[in-house]
Amino acid sequence: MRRVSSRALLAGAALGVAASLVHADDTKQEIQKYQRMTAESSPVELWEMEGADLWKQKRGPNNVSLERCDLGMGPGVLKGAYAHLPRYFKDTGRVQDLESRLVTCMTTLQGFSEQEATKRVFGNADKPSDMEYLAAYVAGRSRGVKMQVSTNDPKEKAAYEMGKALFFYRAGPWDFSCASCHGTEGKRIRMQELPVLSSPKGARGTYTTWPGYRVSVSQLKTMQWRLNDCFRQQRFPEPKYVSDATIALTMYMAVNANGATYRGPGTKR
Amino acid sequence: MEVGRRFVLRSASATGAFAALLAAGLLRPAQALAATWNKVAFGAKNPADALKGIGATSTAESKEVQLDLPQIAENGAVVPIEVSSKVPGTTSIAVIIEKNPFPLVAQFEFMEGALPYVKLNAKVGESSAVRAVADAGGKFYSASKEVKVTIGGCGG
Amino acid sequence: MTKTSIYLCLGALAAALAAAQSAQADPSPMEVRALLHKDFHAKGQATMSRVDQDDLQFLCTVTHNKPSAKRVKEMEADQHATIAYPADGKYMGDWTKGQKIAESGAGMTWSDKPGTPGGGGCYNCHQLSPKEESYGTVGPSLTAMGKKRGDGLEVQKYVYGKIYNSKASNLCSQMPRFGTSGSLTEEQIKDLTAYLLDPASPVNQ
Amino acid sequence: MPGPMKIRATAEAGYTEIRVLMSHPMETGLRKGPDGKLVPAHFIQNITVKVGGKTVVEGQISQAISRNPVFAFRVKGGNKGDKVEISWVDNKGEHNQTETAVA
Repeated sequence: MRRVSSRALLAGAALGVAASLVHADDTKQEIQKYQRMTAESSPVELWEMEGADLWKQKRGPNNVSLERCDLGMGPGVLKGAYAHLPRYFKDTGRVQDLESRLVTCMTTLQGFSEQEATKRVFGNADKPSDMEYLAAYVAGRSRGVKMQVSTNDPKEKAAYEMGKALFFYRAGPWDFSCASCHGTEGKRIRMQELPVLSSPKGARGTYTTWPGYRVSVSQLKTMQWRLNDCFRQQRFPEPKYVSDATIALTMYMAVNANGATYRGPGTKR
Repeated sequence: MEVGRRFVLRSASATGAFAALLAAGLLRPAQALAATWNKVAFGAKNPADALKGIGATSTAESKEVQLDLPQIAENGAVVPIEVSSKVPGTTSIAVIIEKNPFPLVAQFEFMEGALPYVKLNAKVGESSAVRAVADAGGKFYSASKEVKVTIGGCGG
Repeated sequence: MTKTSIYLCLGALAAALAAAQSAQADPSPMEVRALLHKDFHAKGQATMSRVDQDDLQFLCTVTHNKPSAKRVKEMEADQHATIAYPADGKYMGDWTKGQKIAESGAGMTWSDKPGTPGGGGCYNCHQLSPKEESYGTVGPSLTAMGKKRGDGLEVQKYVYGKIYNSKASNLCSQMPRFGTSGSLTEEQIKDLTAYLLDPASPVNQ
Repeated sequence: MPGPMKIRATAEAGYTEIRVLMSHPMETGLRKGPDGKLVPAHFIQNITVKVGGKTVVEGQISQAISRNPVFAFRVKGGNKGDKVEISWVDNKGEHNQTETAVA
């Protein structure tokens, strides 16, 4: 009797589990549908358009455009440049990501001071920043290009290793590292299944869609912003814009995404 | 693929450009345009009044009105909604989000070979039924689906 | 929270050296910390001391969250000692307040106003009330916790302690030490305990 | 101030798919700004789509359309090179228009 009832209980429990699994699957499917539909009807291309204008505009004390900016593939070459960043640049002696390199071009070509070039890098919905427009434009010129970020140069390799160490470094009042939210496969934070950026699968899916238009704020956000806001939520102090630490983390994620086709700028919740 | 440019109001000669547009037949006079915005329907605060506002005193549920949207929205600021009507003679489609403060979101009229189809992004304040209403010769057909707006992200 | 100390250096140096030897290219946590000090700046309540690891954070980082059993035992005892149980012996507060704390993910960031009560962000990682569909799965589901475990004093004390310092029973847990780090007040932790255990709480419906 | 606008018109089997992107704040009038005051309503009210000079879609929309609106429409037939024009007017009388050719 006792055995029967416990078996019945078990069966009931198993049914319950099955039902909730089906439900979880539906939820996942509907969220994927949401993501697909918002991406299909995204206004993100408007940022690329504005960026194209800005790229060609004569600006700064030198009154020149950015059209001769060398993003690593030679002066003015945009096609595929983003898919090869970050990379080591001889002229600056640094490993640089897209935003860092754009600052370099604004200072060396256009004659802005570094302070001027980085005065307003994160915009808002009413007034996006020049950097956001430019990042969207340049990144978009790598659409369809395979991610191929090199670690051949010792400085590139060192940036990658530092990025990896930073990714797993736990600190702050909540003991968080990047991996606290982006380190376990198949886990959700609230409704979001956050990508595991230390694995090729997670990094490929995510890195190739940044920068991205966030529907929640109607703004295009850059990778530097993404890292900044992650550190905020990690309860850390603030990373300096285009600092070695942020570029190292970007390097780590970009290398993990190698081999995947770049499909951004993307659309995010 | 052509690229549109911001214009008119950014330039000093806004009035001139506006006149040129009118002359080109691209825009009708502002007053006429304002008159074509259905204040009563868009100002309605409940779905029934919104329907009344567009002349739909009675609607029939119909499978011929096809409504596609995600059942879960990660963010209510953008909920993609796709509607098409297979009801013969459909001349307009309206979208109503029942729990929004002003439920009527849009109404489109189709003519000259336009298919009764529209895709748009709407703000949805809270989990709600979304209703699509097709007008075919003064008869109204509708379909509805629920969308659940969830809380996302780790932030505050 | 105790900050990096001589104790840390003595206790974990061996582990750091071992880690450094196993993968030569790996920068040590000390190098990471130096870079963070160079490339970060204090903002709002987020001071630069936050990038310095305490002994637990250091150990969990260098061992990839898998410290030796011996170290776990020692350090869990240290963590347990940080738990300040309520002087009045009451562990349960108001579950309705607890619900708000569980739902809020605010607190302790550079954009949060210092001194304003933060949240526990519980739903980020746990399922609690079966009615809330937007829940995380990083931590175990806590739905019907009171129903399953009862709301006896021992269970109350356990739950209070777990929220206060999760590391006392799971050293490298991803869950913050809400009491030890000063993120939640005694009253807030009592409210959360009630939210989990009170028979009237939605968690147990 | 109207920002950029973009149309993509593609010939599909039997119809032309028209997709338009618009920059617009689509303020509801119900949202509080940083100063705590309500931000005045500012939203597109009318949209007109023309193909080959003929009006094919007339739309009226509310403040509940998402910021930076995106719409898709379909028109029977259509040939490569046909002119597609889209214009909008908002509640403040601001307006914008752009055109493209079916690709």
